[in-house]
Amino acid sequence: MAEHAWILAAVPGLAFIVMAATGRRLPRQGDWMAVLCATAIFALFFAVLANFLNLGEGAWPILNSIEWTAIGNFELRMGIAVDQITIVMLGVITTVALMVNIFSVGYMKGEPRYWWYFAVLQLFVASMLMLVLADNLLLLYVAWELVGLSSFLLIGHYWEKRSAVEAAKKAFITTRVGDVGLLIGIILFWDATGTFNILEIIHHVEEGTIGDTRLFITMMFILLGAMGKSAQLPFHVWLPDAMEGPTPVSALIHAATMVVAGVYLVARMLPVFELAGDALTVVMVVGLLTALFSGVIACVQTDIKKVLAYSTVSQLGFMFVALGAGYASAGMFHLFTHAFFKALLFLGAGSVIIGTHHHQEMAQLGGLWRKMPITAATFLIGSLALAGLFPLAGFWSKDEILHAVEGVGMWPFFFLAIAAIMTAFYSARLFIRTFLGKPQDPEIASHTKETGLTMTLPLVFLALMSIVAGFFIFHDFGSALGFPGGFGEFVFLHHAHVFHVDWSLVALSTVLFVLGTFGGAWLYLGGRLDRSTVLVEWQPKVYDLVKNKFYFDELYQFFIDRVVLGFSYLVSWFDRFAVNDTGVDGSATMTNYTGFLLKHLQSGRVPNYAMAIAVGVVALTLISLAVGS
Amino acid sequence: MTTEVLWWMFAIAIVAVSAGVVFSRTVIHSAIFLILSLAGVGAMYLFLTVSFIALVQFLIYGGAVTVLILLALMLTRMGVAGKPEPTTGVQAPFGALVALGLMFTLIGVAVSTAWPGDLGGSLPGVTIETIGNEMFNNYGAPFIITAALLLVAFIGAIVIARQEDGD
Amino acid sequence: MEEAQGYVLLTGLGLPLLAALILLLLPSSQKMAVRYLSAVIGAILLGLSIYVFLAYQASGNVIQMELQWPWIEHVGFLGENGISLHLGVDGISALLTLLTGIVAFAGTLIAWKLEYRTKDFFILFWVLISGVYGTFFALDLFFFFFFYELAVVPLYLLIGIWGSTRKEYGAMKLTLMLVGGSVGIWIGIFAVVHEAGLGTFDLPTLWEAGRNGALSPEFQKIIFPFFAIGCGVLAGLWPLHTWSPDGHMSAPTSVSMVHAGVLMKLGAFGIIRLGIQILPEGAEFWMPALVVLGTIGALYGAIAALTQRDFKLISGYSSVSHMGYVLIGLGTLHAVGVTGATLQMFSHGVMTALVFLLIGALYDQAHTRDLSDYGGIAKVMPLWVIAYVMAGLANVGLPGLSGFTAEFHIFVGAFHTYPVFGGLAILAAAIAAAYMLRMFGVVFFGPLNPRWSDLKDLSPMETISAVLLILSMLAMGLWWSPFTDRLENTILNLPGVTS
Amino acid sequence: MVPMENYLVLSGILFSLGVYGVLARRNAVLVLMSVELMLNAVSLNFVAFAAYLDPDKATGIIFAVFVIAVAAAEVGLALAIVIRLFRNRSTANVDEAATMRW
Repeated sequence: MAEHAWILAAVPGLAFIVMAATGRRLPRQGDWMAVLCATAIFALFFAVLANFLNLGEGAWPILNSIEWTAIGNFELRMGIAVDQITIVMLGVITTVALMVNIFSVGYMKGEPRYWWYFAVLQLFVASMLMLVLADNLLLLYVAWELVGLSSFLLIGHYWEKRSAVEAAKKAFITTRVGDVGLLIGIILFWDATGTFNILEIIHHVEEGTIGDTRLFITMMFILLGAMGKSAQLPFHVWLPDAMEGPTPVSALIHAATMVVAGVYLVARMLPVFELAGDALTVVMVVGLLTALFSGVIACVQTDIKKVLAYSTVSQLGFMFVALGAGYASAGMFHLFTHAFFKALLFLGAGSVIIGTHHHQEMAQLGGLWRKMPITAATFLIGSLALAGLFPLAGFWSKDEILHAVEGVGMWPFFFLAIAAIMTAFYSARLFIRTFLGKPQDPEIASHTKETGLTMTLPLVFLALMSIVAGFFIFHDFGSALGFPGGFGEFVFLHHAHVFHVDWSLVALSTVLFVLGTFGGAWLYLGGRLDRSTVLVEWQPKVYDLVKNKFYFDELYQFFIDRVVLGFSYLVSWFDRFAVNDTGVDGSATMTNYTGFLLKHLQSGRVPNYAMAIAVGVVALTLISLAVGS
Repeated sequence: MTTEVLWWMFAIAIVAVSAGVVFSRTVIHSAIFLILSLAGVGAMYLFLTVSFIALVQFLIYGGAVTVLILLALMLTRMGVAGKPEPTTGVQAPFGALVALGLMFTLIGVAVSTAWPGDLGGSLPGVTIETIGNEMFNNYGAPFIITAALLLVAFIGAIVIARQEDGD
Repeated sequence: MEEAQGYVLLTGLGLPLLAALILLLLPSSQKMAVRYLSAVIGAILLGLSIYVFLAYQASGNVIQMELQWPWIEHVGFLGENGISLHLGVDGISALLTLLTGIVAFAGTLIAWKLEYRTKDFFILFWVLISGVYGTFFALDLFFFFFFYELAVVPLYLLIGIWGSTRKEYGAMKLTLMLVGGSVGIWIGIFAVVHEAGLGTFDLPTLWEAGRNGALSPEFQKIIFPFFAIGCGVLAGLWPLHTWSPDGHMSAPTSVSMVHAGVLMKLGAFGIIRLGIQILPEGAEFWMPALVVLGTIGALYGAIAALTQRDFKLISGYSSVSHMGYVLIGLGTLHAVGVTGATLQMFSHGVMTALVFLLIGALYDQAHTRDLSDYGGIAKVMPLWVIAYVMAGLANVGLPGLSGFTAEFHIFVGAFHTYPVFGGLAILAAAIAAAYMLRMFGVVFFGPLNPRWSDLKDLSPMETISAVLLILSMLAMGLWWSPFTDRLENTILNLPGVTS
Repeated sequence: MVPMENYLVLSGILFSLGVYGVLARRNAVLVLMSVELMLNAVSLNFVAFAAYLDPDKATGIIFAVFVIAVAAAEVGLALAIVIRLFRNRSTANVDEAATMRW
């Protein structure tokens, strides 16, 4: 089964085609087909997993490829490779996809283009699965672009809204800039090694086929692609805007799966990054900066989804830091746990939005727990997992990252700790302002009610996962499930390592959690804003800076409006006036004018012509005489 | 010796009457000078002992063509003198220059070229009979084409000169 | 079999001419008869093109389906063997034949609703198509040029009579520039025939001459620019591209389709046939220049398209950009790059044809092509928007559609030979995303401008054409080995091409 | 005997006079007459060459005959044109018939 894992991608792909073609005319616009498809791949995943584990460590990675094309010695094979990282990703994708599909049935009820939404969701799942299954960079790139396309279509689902269209455009173009880098990197690899196959590339690099400088440059291009997709600084701007899309989409694409594609790619290529000079340091710096900056921004956002979005960016930064430290298992583990609790949080936010009839500003909410107990409870679990409360999922994975960074140095550890405090702070703030305290807007509060079963069930399931997902790190837990052991013994770069609880780190983490959470509670608990207002008034400039997201958007806008478009106007002007009007029309005008001048030779008087002939004859005779003699 | 003197007299006369053709102010005078000039050239053919061509020259040129020209003059009433307009165009001086240049070129070429052997300047062997043979044997096609040309030219002349109803 | 296949090619260039002749005899009031006849001819040609493409054996000889009839021999300067009607296809022309069939058929269906002088339009149209087929099939320099001109000249009338915005200007500029290029080609042809001294216009013979040194390297270096620039004008070589935006702006829909879809490819095809194949050494010498110009064209077109306000201008500039890729691909002289260039010809052909089809369908109703006049028309024209988005995404180079397949090969080739220009070319692809999405956002999405609430979606004829074109894009985007397999032998056998 | 050069010089002078007439005179008929002079000079040349350089052949003579025939045709046509011109424009001056221009 594992060597036919491509079926996982084929099923939703087929579903997309069927639904796009016939969806509108199917009963219930085909949502059942989507759920069915998600369930099927969820079940199939376990078949793949079982087979994978059965085959045992010796058989990994499981490969299966076919010849695609060949031009001379340029050969292209397409295929899949299933190894531990892939299995983790498959698990995350199929689980979250199933939850989101179920949740969407409730969330999207009565929305325009219901069928189209589900169809594109399947397209996304198909391409995301293809992305993680790909055994070569080219297929990975193809899937990479297709998930970008699905993301574009889903962000822009409400295309009647100008802001949604703009957000979709921004997401596509920003990631596209990164994709350019990725494509360049892929082609540079081909040029150096003559293959697109990831394993072969790693093999070549280990043998030293590629020169150091060249390898470093190549990896920087690859990293560019990863940064674009995973919304790392300075490409992070598209992710918060992407919240214009339907909320389940944010949960699936912009929290759990697509945005971690960059992390996946770096983890996949980690052996190469290790050998590529300072490439890993770059990864770590990027991750740290992202974690810090977006953590800070998340602290002042007032829109629930925006807080979650910046939180996601920040957590992706954490994963990059882990990878930058060279710990594939820590990064992948955080990816794994984060997928569940962040999906939970987003779906919880979606539940809030539906329950309050499309309100998502924290200033208008508050005190929701009375009206929406299930949502509140699950959201609380999610927040605590995100904040890193012992022993929830987020705690273990963050601990792993801190543990990984410990070895790298003081400063990264210090900054990461600050980022962790902020995580706890904004989680607390988000939960307190949304669910606790008094309702800020009685009008809204009076309409609020708990959402239906299709929405709460996924919440409960994900909450459960947020609690248990962290335990995968333990040796006994893993081997009980049939894995070779804990997460660290399953996913690793060079050496498997058995996890041991480091109690001093646990203590430190707990301190960080308590600091952040209590900071948040002290400022916001009881529905009061006076303390935070004082803080804002104490340093209004700093607040403005953070509130405006460090003016990244403005900076880019300025760059695009003034530099890019300005250049474009210049080129258009040049094309019109210099090339066309001067060069082309100019030569036409010159010809015309010359003709205007010369036409006067054409007097119409016969003697003049005769004269010309005579002069010509004489001249030619004289010339031929002169030449002849 | 006598022939030579005679030749020179004719030559000078031809040049003189030809000059008369192009320089005289009255068209009728020019026409008469032209007849004389053509006749002079005919005489030149006699000097070269080709009596056939001389005959043709007298008949066709001296006769038919000049009659045609006179006819045209009468039809266009240009024979009626008296209009005090310039007979030469504005480019006459340049024309003279070019003509002079051409003349010197031609004379120069004629004099300076070393012509292969002088064979006497007469065509004793060429009789009307040989001309006829040549014409119909070796030059049959051009002859026929010329015939067609003449026919077309005359029909064309008729069409062009015809008085139409609208005129 | 071979012989019979040769007659298929003869039919390909003869049938459109025959159609023109039959149309000439029809009374011009019989518009429906004209349309049906044209549609039937278009369908037959489509079938024939598909046959040629499929019947071309990927593993066989480079040139297949040959047919040779002597025409002028032993005539003075034309030489011993002179001119013969020598037809045949190699992998490149087989692919382009398929393109021609598809685009011509789609164009025929689009011209269905043309009311003004329908008969005259189709006569010229078929003459043009015959020229296109002839150019792709010709294996004789004289006939190559003959058909090349036959394809170019009717454009003047087609644009001048049936065009729109500033049609006289557009038609005149286009024709003059193209004919100007032809002069260069003509000079080159005579120079080559004379220099080779074989007394023949036969292309395979001359290719052999180019390879074995009968044409000296110095001579090749001098003559190559004549071919490259002459054909380059038609291929939108920067800076001789300005006929493209204006020409496309004024041309009627189906002419735009055929023109941007097929005719521009004649130029690039000419560079291969005449430039690379006859003058390999000259090609090698000049190719860096071609790559530079191609890169400039690719970037320049993309950047200029960013701020255009007219649909057709955007497409015109994007054509410049995409044909820039073709030139880059050819300029690499690397098997993958040249393959990419050829794929790009096909891809750009179907994609641009689709774009012009859609613009035409909209313009016929709305009579404005200004982007800012529109908004939210996805509401009233869903099919139209889906088709346009497909075309736009192909334009952007999205995997799964033909644009990616082609551009990817070009980039691979370019990186192998000229990495910096390869990088710049990829950058142009990113800019393409910007201008395409900008147009999507402004025109298709957002709130519906009430002025357009009664726009009609694609008509059945337009839908058929659009579906045909989209299927072609998908075919190349998803499973491209049928295409590359047929090209492989041909391209590896091009002189000077490394792999 | 007169040397051949004499004939050539004579015909050259005649020809040049004709050229002058064509270039300088305004009257169409006179231009025509000048053309006749030129034609005559040419056929004189032919015959002289024939007589001096290749007396056994009639080629030169034949040429002269053709020249005369063509001249006759030409005169006929040209005069018809002159008449036409005169009838349409009431003038036979060549420099006044100048409509065939830009």
